[in-house]
Amino acid sequence: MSIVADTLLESRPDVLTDLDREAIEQGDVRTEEMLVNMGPQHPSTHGVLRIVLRTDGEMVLEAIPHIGYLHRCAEKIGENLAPYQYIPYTDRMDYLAGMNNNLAFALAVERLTGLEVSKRAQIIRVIFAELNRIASHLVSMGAYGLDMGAFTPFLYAFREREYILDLFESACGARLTYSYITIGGVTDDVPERFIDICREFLDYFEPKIAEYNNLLSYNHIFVKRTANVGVISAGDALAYGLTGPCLRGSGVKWDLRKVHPDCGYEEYEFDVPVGRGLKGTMGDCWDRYFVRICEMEQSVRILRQALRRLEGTPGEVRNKAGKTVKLPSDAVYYEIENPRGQLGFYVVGDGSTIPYRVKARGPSFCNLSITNAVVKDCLLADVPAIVGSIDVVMGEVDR
Amino acid sequence: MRQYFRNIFDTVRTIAIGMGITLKYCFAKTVTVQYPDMAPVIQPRFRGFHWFEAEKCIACDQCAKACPVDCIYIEKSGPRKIDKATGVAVGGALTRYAIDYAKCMFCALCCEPCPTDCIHMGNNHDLSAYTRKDMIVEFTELAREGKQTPEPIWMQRDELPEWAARRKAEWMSRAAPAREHMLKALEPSDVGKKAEKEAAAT
Amino acid sequence: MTAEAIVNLLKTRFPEVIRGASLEGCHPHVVVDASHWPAVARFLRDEPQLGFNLLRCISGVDCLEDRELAAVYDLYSARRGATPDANWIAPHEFAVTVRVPRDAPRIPSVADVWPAADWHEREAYDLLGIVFENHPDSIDDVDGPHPRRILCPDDWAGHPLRKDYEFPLEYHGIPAVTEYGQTRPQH
Amino acid sequence: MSWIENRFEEGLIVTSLDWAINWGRSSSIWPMTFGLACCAIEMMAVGASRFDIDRFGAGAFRATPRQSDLMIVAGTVTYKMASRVKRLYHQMPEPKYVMAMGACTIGGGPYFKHGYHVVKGVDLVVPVDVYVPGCPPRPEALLEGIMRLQDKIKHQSIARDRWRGVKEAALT
Repeated sequence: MSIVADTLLESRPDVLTDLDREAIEQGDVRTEEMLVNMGPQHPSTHGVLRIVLRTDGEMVLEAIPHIGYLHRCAEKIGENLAPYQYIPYTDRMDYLAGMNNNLAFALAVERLTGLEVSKRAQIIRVIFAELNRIASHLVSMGAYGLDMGAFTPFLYAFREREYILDLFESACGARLTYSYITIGGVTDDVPERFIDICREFLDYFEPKIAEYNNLLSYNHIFVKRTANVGVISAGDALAYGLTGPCLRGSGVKWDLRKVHPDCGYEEYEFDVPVGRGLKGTMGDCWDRYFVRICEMEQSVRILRQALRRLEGTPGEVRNKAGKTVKLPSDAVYYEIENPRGQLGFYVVGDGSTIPYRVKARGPSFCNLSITNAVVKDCLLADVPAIVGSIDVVMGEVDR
Repeated sequence: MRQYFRNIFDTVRTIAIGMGITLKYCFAKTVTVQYPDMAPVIQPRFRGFHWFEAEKCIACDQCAKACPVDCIYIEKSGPRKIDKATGVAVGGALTRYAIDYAKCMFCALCCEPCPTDCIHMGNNHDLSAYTRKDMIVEFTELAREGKQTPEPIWMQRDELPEWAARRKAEWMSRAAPAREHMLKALEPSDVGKKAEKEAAAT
Repeated sequence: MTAEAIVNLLKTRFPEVIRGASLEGCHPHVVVDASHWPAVARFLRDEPQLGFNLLRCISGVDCLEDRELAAVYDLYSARRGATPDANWIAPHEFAVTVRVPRDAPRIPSVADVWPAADWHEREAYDLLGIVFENHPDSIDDVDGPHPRRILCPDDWAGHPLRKDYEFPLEYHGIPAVTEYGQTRPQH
Repeated sequence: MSWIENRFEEGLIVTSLDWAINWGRSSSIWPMTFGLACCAIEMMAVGASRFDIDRFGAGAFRATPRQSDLMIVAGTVTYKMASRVKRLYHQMPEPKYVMAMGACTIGGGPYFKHGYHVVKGVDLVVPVDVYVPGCPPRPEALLEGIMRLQDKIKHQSIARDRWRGVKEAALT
């Protein structure tokens, strides 16, 4: 009896029919080991990820991710530019959540230099971070649908995302690479009527979440392909340094917005959704996917509170000292909760205006490192489901 | 056996729900922008290809220094300064002002430090071309033609969609009042030499 | 637990290993001797008082002036809340720095303590050339055993984030300068 | 088509055939899903509901190079990826076109100065037909790029060197 038959009988007895069982027991299934190269150009690897799969028939024995196809030297650039000039580069790390990346780097530098940020700027920061969280999760949902063979949700997700991008464009003038949140606040105050348009969008968007659930989340085919697949236990998730929806999908109620609130997140009321194993085991692909959907609902809640607060808080939005800050001879490591997990910046100053060292801790980088442990001993067809549910953005993995 | 039929039933039921939603949108308003016929939806703060006013530029290199990617090239034949009476820059000639769009990342950091407010992000969204050399826009050459922002090649055609023709006319009329001064900015002028002497004296 | 208390606990437990501590500033950390680092790491993770179970990041730093390379380990201890429905909390966070000489940068790997360290260590080797000994994904070549590169190609020369790194002029026949040879503006 | 080039006069038959073939080619450009970085998201947006690239007959994104005519290089090309880009290009059947989308692809973009691992322009690796600058270009700009390519294809001739005089002709 081959390894594949053994592992199949042990790990996935539910996929075998009686005929298969008979065939295995009689030794009919004979397979050989084979190396399969998935990527770097592959429709379901979300960019330029390459996974070398060692397979035995339909079973995956080992999956080694090869990364670095998008290594853009962001850390070297950080050592050569002033912090305010580096902000546009942080956009291009996790290009689905540019606002959050700006925020992480700005907060790290502000912490290091002790720069003050006005109350109004903080509220604007929260608004844009949460809007971008929604936009990012929408892409993640649409792309995950594509991976699973469902094209329609992708169109719906991008339609809603365009409304958010319009809001961003009206505030900062760019659709994808914003550099809006900068050292010492935000570059410009929100435009006129922004609050009304944003409210209109939220009223429009909130019922749509139920629609996505009906379209994709509860679709029986989708559930069958994702539930009970790629289960990550809470212990494994913590050991591998997973964060964000991947960690919360395993039932760990850990969210930096609650643990270490910044930008006044402690004043907002919201819940931390976690995976509960509704459709299968806790910590499977479906749980990780569904945590993102639930987070969109929570973001809408935060946005409503923040918009109300913004109306009653006039004032400056930018501390002009942000452009000329001198970084003291000290270091700081600062993390915030990004849509994909904890994005951290380690900034070392040496008394000049240019940092001595900038290191970015990409959440996708850490989340991806668990691939081999999860993909091992599962079926080849489940690999796109698992990689898709981790939701990597290669710009951030390779930086 | 029961599970088997249950699966079939669930699949059909959930797909029917999804199809119902899709059907609903058959009657909804479309969101597609018919782009080349209809104008693109561009917000007022949009950061497009630059809008550069040569007559006000004193070639102080502030924008080139602020640029994180060093894509702005400025050359001048002598020091320039703003003539307070007319609000126009005089002095040495502005011999080159070019932006390499093969490097530019549209971060708008060049617009902030400009002391004379002469460089802005324009509302042009496209500059697609057939060679890499076309990616370098010589704004001094454009000034010679009386333009302040680069025109994409399709806009140089005769027949244009209505919105594009209107936009082209708007650019032209916006640049028209400064056209004379723009040509002067490319030549050295006497007032500048006086200013130079004064600067040397102090 | 405050950073000071953690340092005191470490000092009583490992008196010879702690080479220094910095509690001032934004980034309190302790400097640990490289040879005993895995033992300290295991203690940090398993000691019930500390319980640093989440390795956030390993950042390599090239301290050119001191002729040293440093690896900075940032840690969180994530604990379950009081009730199953409560949010998890982080009672303490801390950082550990391991400094090694620049010409022989060898640090024992802690990938068996925190599996998350695996990729971070590979990255630190790739970009800064810190060799992590007994790394689970090592290869043995003319330079001796070292972790496999992760971001740059396997045949890349040098470690890009070192301060004295020289940029390549071409790679596999692709020139690193453009054909229209533009010069940068001189500031 | 090298066996046919420069063998025929440009008569009624050749020009009519040219017109028919170019019409067919230009109105069914099948791009390859070749997202490398940030620009790929705008490329996805072009394929989605708001901009709908299908209106130009270019909406059939193929996952394999064997079925595609157009490679939209959307994003930063690194040295590690360059050989793969080249291999994918060689796998595409003739006639094939390459569009460089975004500053990084055209000339290294923001990573020109300190990017030790970034190829300074994809035209050092594969020949490029249309350049679309922007960081990232708006979806409208990508649509313009597609139309530039259509213009270019419309001035191709099967009986001539493929690109002779095409640039000048496409401008008019």
